[in-house]
Amino acid sequence: MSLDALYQEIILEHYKNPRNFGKLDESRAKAHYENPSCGDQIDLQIVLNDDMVVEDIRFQGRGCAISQASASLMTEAVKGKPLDEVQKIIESFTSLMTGEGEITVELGDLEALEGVKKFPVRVKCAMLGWTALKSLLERETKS
Amino acid sequence: MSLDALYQEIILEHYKNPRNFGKLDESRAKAHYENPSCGDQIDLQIVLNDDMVVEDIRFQGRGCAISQASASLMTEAVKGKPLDEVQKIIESFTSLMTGEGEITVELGDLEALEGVKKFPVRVKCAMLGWTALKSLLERETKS
Amino acid sequence: MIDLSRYRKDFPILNQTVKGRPLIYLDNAATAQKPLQVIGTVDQYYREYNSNVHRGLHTLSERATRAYEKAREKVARFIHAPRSEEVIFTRNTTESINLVAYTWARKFLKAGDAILLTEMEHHSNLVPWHLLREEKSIELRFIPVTPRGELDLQHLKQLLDGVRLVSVTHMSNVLGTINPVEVITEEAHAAGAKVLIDGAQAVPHMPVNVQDIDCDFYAFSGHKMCGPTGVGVLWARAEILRDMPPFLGGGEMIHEVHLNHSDYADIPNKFEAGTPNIAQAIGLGAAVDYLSRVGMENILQHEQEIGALAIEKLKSIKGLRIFGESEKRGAAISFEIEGVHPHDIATILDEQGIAIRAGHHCAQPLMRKFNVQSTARASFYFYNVPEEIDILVDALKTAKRLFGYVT
Amino acid sequence: MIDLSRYRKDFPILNQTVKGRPLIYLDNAATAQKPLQVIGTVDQYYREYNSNVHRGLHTLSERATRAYEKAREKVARFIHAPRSEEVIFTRNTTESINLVAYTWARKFLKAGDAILLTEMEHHSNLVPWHLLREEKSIELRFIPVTPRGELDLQHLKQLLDGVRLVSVTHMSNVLGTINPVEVITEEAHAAGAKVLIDGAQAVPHMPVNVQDIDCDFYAFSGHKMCGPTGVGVLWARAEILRDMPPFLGGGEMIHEVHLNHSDYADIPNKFEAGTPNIAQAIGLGAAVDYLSRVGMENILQHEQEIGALAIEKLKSIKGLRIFGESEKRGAAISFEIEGVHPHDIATILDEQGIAIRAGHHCAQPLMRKFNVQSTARASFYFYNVPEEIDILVDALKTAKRLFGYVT
Ligand SMILES: Cc1ncc(COP(=O)(O)O)c(C=O)c1O
Ligand SMILES: Cc1ncc(COP(=O)(O)O)c(C=O)c1O
Repeated sequence: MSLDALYQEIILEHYKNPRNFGKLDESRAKAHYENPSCGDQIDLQIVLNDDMVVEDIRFQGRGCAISQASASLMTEAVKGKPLDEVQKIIESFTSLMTGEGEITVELGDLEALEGVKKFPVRVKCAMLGWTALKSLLERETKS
Repeated sequence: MSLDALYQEIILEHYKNPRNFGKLDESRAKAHYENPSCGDQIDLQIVLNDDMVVEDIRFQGRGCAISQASASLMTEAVKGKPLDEVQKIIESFTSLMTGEGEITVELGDLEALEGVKKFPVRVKCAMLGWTALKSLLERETKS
Repeated sequence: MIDLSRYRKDFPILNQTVKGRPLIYLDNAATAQKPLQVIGTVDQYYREYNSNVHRGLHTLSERATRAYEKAREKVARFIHAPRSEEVIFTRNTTESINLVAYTWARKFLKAGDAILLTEMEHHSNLVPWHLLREEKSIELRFIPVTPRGELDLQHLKQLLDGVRLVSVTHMSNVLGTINPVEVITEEAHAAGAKVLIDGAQAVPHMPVNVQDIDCDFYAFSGHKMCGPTGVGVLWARAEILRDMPPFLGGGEMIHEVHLNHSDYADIPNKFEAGTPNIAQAIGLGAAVDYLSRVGMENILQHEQEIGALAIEKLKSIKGLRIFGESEKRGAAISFEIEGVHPHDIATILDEQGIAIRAGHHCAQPLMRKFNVQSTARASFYFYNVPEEIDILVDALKTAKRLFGYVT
Repeated sequence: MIDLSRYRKDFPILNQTVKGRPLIYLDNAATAQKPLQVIGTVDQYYREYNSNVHRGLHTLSERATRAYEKAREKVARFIHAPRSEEVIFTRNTTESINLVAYTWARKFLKAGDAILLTEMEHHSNLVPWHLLREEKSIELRFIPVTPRGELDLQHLKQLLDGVRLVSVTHMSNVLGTINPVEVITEEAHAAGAKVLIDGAQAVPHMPVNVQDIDCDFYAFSGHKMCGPTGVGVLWARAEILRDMPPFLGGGEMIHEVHLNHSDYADIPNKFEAGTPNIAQAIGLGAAVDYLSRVGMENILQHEQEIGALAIEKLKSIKGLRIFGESEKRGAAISFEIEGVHPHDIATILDEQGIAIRAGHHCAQPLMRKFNVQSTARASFYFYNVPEEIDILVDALKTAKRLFGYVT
């Protein structure tokens, strides 16, 4: 059974104890994303400083272990990183999930999510927070 | 092939030379019937005298050999007959077409239509004029 | 427990493995499986007498027309409709309800009128009325659901004031609750309202008699009762159907068409525009024959027994909570397990060959009422057997263990 | 003549006798027969992976969802739609056109606006607009049909004045005429009107490219193109679909439902309420694969050749008159024989194993134009062979003889 590969210790741990969970103050950029087919939700907030480094990031959400752990792991992976590196992490993680494109950076703990690839209907869960992050960064860097 | 049984000489002859074809004056009782699934049409007019005898009957119509010949044969069969006998003819002809009920009178030339029974989709054609006659008589005898 | 397991052999789909385990199909409230008798009927139609219906004068068309109209008669008898022309073939329950909303309701409801629904309705019996309300300022009211998952009928009389239509599900697809539709109908009629019953979950699972219920409209789906996908039914009283304007315009539903106006045909054709779902309706006729042979009383008894057993065994799992504890209920069982999200449950069960559903089950308002985002749902049909419950319970324990909980 | 007779073996229905004679099926404009590849695809769906789509997290549901969405992609490619989410599955052409009438037209047309149709439309492209006109005082105009059975486009520019929608058949089901839809679309767009093409007779019989036509809506039926009954398609530009209000309300077509309002899902789901015709859509995907393998160019060529041959041979029968002599035409051939009513022709042909249609072909206004009540129609498909024409001609001569005419 590949279930052990899917629900690795570290995923369950992040699901039960999500990192960077909560809200920043209302003035901060915010994205709300939802998977309409299952109702999983993510609210994401981010602070980019003048050097384009992710100074702070927080999420709130409801949903399955995969979507919530992935969001939690994501916040850890990008916090303190400069924008260009964050972009590489997003791309690399997307590649990990879809099997397309290249993995150009060390993904560290995020690799625990590799097992999701074998469950195509759950890939959307794993990507939920990342989709929110992408759109948030697009908005922030445009303005 | 049962086609010869369907299209007997006498049917084709009535189709080409319908009897009692045309209109009575507008004041006479009139029924318009149509088979919506094929467009066959019959306009029927009738004169019942005080003794309840069919003094005159006329039809006009467009449609297939079966519907038009059946109407023509019908007018011949009922013209000059008293109402109660007409009713028996209607019932007997209906029995001939459906195979249900009894045939209580001599149908004469109408028996040429017996072959229609084997063509269920065409029974409606043969009945068109008769349906018009029935509703016309109902209306006339009520008033 | 009544044993209907002999019917399993009629369902080829059940005889397969999923992820190396024998398939256990517990998603019957979403759609039911099809017996060979239905599959074969559809197959035979295409191999032997596929043809357009009604207007054809040739042998194939005559045979197809006869089979199609015969299916209508079978369906009418199955729900004890007085006349077969009162049975309208649609795509599914959803289209049946929308048909009423687009025709009857748009013609007869006026601003200020109210429609009474319930808090346990499927989206298919909510959204059509939302759409209607975007056009007409009608009011929507809701019969509340109690914590036990039953309709709270205490204030029904007051709720009915000013109501023109009551539209209510016969059996909840989430809670399993079988609603007292006869009582509701009687009260509604006394208040001058018409009654529509959403029978999507009832017709497959219990004997239904529209004359006993005395409702005005009854809607259901073929695919949930062993029939093909792509066919549903709207039943309504003939006099109501005749008063309704047509829904879709096109071939077959007309009497006469001119360039600038049309006369409409009589029922049922008036509501079946264009080439119908011929093979599907004929297949539904075969499904009705099949279910009648199994016996709807037997099916109901089996499901109540297997449902009760499942609930009992599920309750033995610590941290498992069941939604809906109605006395009168079918075998659709929604639950959650503390600490394991329903989607994760579904994935973990699927790895063990068990198909259940997880989500809001198209009943988001009811989810909100119970303050959950989604639930897991196991729903049984007559071909399910008690052994499958044990495997389900074991698999749920595995899920808990995987998530680090003791079981 | 291009020989496609090798494909006959794929159609089990063709291998039968009717009234003791080999079946000759010439009622293809009403509905086409299904190859084993389509029958088998539907059968396999029910035997192996029948399940509700979209919301399921289990293996069967995932497989059904993938197959259903794959079918959408196949259909999109088949008509050269730029995006597969622009393909909406409906029941048939009729529902597709009604969908546009109920949503787009009800939202965007206002009193005084005009819709331009033609005198050769099928009832499915007339009655929806009659229904609309009972609600809104819009004007219906008609492009006239010439005695040869072609559209008279001489005054198109004037006709287009004030027109918001042009809705026209790609190929006439009565006359066989293939209309210059590209030209009409260009003119219509220049006049600011949107264009809907009724492709019920075109998609089965010729390559269709919605981008080349440049139309806004395109409607067709699965059952006329070797697909199952109970599935049709509406294609429309994504931006138009997104602007349209939803049609039917229910499961799958929503994003979020509250008791008193709903948010709608994105296309295509917004227009596919409730459990879709899953098996039928997947079957249509198989039909598209099959037709692509035969080759739509080959089909068109074959039909033009067999159509021309049929017309030539039919004309050899004295007293036979053909309706529609367009240069560009398919192989639907309407005719009458002096002194023998079309229904009698159909019955006599059926006795000889030949299936044709007789009636108004759901085109009563066109019938009136040609001053007939009904016509006989022989309509060919790629599996028909030239020998069948000879048998048809002989059978028609038999009909004449039976009615006492020399042949
Ligand atoms: C030109 C045309 N339009 C529309 C239709 C209606 O198709 P359907 O009955 O599949 O809705 C037909 C089929 O007869 C047709 O030939
Ligand atoms: C209670 C209820 N109503 C309506 C529906 C909708 O049925 P369909 O999707 O077949 O239209 C369902 C099916 O999920 C249901 O359970």
